[in-house]
Amino acid sequence: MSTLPGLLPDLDVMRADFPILSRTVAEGRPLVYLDSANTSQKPQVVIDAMVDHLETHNANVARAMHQLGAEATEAFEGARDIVAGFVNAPSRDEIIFTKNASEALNLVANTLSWADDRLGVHTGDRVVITEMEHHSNIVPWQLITQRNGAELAWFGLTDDGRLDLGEIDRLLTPNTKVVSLTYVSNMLGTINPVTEIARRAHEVGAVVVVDASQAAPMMPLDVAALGADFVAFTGHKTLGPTGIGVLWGRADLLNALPVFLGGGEMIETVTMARSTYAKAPHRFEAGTPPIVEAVGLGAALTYLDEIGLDAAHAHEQAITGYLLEGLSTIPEVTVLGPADAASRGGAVSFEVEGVHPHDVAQLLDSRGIAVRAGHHCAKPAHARFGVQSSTRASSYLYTTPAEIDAFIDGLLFTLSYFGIRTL
Amino acid sequence: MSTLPGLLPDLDVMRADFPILSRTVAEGRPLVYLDSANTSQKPQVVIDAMVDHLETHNANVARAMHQLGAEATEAFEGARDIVAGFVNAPSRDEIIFTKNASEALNLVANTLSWADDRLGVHTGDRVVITEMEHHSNIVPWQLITQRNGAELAWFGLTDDGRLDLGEIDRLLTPNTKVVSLTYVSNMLGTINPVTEIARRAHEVGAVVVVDASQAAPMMPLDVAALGADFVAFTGHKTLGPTGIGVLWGRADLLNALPVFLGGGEMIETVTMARSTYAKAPHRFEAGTPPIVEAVGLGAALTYLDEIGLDAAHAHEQAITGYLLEGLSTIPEVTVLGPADAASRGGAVSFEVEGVHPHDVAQLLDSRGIAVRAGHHCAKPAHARFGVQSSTRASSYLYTTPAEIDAFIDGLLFTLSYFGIRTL
Amino acid sequence: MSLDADLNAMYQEIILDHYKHPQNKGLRDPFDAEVHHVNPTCGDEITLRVRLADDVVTDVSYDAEGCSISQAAASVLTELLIGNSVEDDMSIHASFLELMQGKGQVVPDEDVLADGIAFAGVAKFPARVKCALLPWMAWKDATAQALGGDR
Amino acid sequence: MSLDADLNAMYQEIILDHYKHPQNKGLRDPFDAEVHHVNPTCGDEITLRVRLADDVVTDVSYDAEGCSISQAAASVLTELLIGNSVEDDMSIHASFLELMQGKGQVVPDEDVLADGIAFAGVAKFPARVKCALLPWMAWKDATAQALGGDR
Ligand SMILES: Cc1ncc(COP(=O)(O)O)c(C=O)c1O
Ligand SMILES: Cc1ncc(COP(=O)(O)O)c(C=O)c1O
Repeated sequence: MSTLPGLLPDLDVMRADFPILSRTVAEGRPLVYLDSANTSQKPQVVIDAMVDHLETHNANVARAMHQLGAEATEAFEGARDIVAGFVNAPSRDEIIFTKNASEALNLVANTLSWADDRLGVHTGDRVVITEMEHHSNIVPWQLITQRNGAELAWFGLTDDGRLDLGEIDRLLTPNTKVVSLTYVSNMLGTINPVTEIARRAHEVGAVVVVDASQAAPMMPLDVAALGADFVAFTGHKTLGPTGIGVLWGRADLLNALPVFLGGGEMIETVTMARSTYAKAPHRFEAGTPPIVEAVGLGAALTYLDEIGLDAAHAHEQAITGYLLEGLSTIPEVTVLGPADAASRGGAVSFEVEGVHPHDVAQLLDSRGIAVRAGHHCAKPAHARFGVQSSTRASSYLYTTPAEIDAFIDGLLFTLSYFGIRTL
Repeated sequence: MSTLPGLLPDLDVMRADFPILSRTVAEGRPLVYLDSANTSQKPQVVIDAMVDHLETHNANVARAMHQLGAEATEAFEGARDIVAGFVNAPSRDEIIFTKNASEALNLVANTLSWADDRLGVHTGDRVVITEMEHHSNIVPWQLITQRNGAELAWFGLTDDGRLDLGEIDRLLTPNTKVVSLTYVSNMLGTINPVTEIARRAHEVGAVVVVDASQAAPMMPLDVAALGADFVAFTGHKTLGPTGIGVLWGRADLLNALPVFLGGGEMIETVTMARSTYAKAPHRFEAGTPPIVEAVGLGAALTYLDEIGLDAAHAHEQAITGYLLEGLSTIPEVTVLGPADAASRGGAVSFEVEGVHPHDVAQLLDSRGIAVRAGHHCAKPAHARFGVQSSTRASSYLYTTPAEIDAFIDGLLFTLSYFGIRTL
Repeated sequence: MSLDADLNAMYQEIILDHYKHPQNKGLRDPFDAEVHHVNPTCGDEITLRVRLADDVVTDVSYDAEGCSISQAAASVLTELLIGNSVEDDMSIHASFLELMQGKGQVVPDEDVLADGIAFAGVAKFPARVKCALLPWMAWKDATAQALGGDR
Repeated sequence: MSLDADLNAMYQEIILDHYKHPQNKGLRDPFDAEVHHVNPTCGDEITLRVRLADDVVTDVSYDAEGCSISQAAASVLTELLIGNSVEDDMSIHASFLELMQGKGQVVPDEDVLADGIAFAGVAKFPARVKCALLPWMAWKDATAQALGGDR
């Protein structure tokens, strides 16, 4: 079964772009990497762009008047242009480089906690999140609401892993200052109706923050059309390196917010007694930014754009459909989250009756198959479904149907190893 | 003049480790890179370690049970061991990876601003810094003292660019909660008597924070002996990549502080209503950490250790001495900061009578010589000496006497170009 | 040794037996200290109680959720530690810790660790060492609390 | 073109002349708006005043600290802009902006920019474009404020 409708063409040729995919693990077995929702692998062009930068153009940016400095600045700010194009930002100045998606979300939460009454989250105000958030979109809001005496509320989930929108009127009240939610769940795979929720949130005057960490890698992301005020994602899941994340924010909001971290180039002028600050994006980029990481991310997003996000999404859906189909043939397996591939991303979490997720992952690893076991930084979503942890297989644009076959075989082997069934 | 006492042996062989140093700029002229206080160049081993990681071992850390995950975790946590060794930390758990030195300093400032009365900086408390700090060690303290109604005070500077310690009794009062200062000035070059100041600060019960961004690259750093409570430095100035910084902190203090950014692996457990947090270092590492950057930094510090920090320091002093000697032959040049190489680092800022620093830097750049012009993120220190900006030449362990000769020649050319003197 | 052999070394019969038939599971009264430990990476949890009398560990009981390794480790722990002096148990604890942190290089002493020697194979899998140690760290913590008199 | 030629193209005689003998320097009264702009990267600063009467720019005066390029740009600006209608000046401003952002590809119109054409060579040096634009951005801001009536 190697020609599913929707698969990317020339998959083998494209896979050759990813050096790690030709690696063997577990004593000579080919690597079957099904942990891309955790972090993606990197194509050669990304690695090469970083090497070329470090070997030939390395210098600090903005500050330097010399040729290397000009080259490094052009590479870094060029990457900002690429990111702006990738998310269809109205202005390149709305793209802020952070260290990862988590910092981007904390940046928004903290600056809102320090903002004036109009924007700020203070006593008696409410922040709304959802029960399917990654810890990185829960903990920052807990911290600021606890600190400022505000209230944290959340959308619950339906049994098939979708947001319970029946609660929307109860949740969105005039004192709701922020609605922050994930575009695509990293545990359940659910794609949320972000635009509709943003519209409703804006009716009550709330600021809308979207965690697009799982969406950006695999579907077209158009911040201008999305209707949100802030969108965060992370470099290492979009074929780029670690050490870089992206926050897009509406320019007027960014410049109305107080600053976050202080130092380096985020200033306009500094005296010992007081300072004034630059406008976005530099306003929020304290210290030396992730320069070589931006270069890598720029190359990664260019590569993704060449493949095409629509094509990547179709591939993801085809593979996920095939994966769900395979899992449905194993009665001991229960999938968490929506059952149809069309309304979900490529992360599929599941339980295996009688075998703990760690043990599933360990057995699969012994066959060269990399999956994740645990709570996937989504403890509340696990608690909602009465499980402490799960196994997660997550595909990406380089995943082949043959790898899914190997994974399903591995699960059957696992069941037999633990005596749950005989092969 | 190519054999100064103290120079590193086999300098040419060592320079071959740095690919960028064989680059030409300005139409075929060899690159003379004198902007290392801004960012250092990277040896091949650092680049290779990063490439090998990305091509062969890339995975997310801590969370992953599979072979790649184990390899990535070992590489990342192995880098923490290397850093702990590099700064002689009593425990590896005291090493926190941040995105840069600026984040490290902001981390300390913010968590102190949220801490309980004993540790925390609140109304009526005082924070002491110095007039020679980099903006990254000024702005964070301005932000938290303004927010919490605390007072910011600072050591002034003597005319030769040293801390005016005569003010120490006035500055260190029982309500002084924090003393934060730079080990080596990035503008004046001054090496500060950190241990002595830390001792005095501890007498009044203050927490001592040291910005070692300029010290770590070029002299032995022993946090156990230094007497400080927190020490920050940044990866890209110590031969490592951008996107990573280091905060060392005393374990008891780290674990007594509230958390900084929330999300990812900094938790112990999360429910929608509340969370509990991991111990240091993970407590302060929200989200996916700088994994490939840690690998690069580990390789960089290993390389530095092989050269030996004592040898690097001797080289720096020899080159700086030679540079100061060269500058002293040009009457139009006034050096800011201590005049003797022994009590300073490798950053030398100066004024050129009649030529603005931008123009100096531009002219030097046309000869392939990279220096920095501007305020070097130290506006207050410039203001102290009545100048708005300066030109800074900063050497490193790969700098040769011949490069200093080229730089001095370039300055003479600049003076003649602007008609200040004839060659 | 091949990877499948490594796998079988980790999932010894003894471990799978303890996993399927855990000993001393379920929280019991009376107790002197109770602790709750979590493996933050994977979410494995244990609540563990210790009862001491005259410096003898008279009971250890627990309730736990987790993988085969952490479950079996808890079960083996109770078999090994109940009924001995605190001092002896601390030294058994030390031996188990040494075994688990030995990266597969330490040869366990069956006289000291009994069924615990089955965990030798786990020591080769860094990600799983934490699983095996979860109940042991909880026991040490609870015992310290009980000795400290935090009743 | 060689780099030295590039250098000479940037440091035109005209620019060095204006640098050494700046026109209209020093703050003057009366004025309708005053602004203070800083180039955060390098610290160059300018305080600039604009006086308007019946939509004519009757005076521009300034006090500035900075490099040859930013100083000369301020001097040239005053020569170009004083005495024209606001509308004409806005279009001169647009031409100068276009020249500076043209990466050295835009051919300047001497009829519009007069001495300003000397800055064509600066456009090849991205780091210096900001220097040349500092006074021009300040002038635009001040004029907008004067027109907005923020006296
Ligand atoms: C003394 C000093 N402190 C702090 C910093 C900030 O380092 P980073 O920009 O990597 O955060 C620098 C360098 O720019 C510095 O020289
Ligand atoms: C939905 C979601 N949000 C946020 C994050 C955090 O990203 P990072 O760890 O790069 O900060 C992740 C990934 O771990 C994620 O899947």
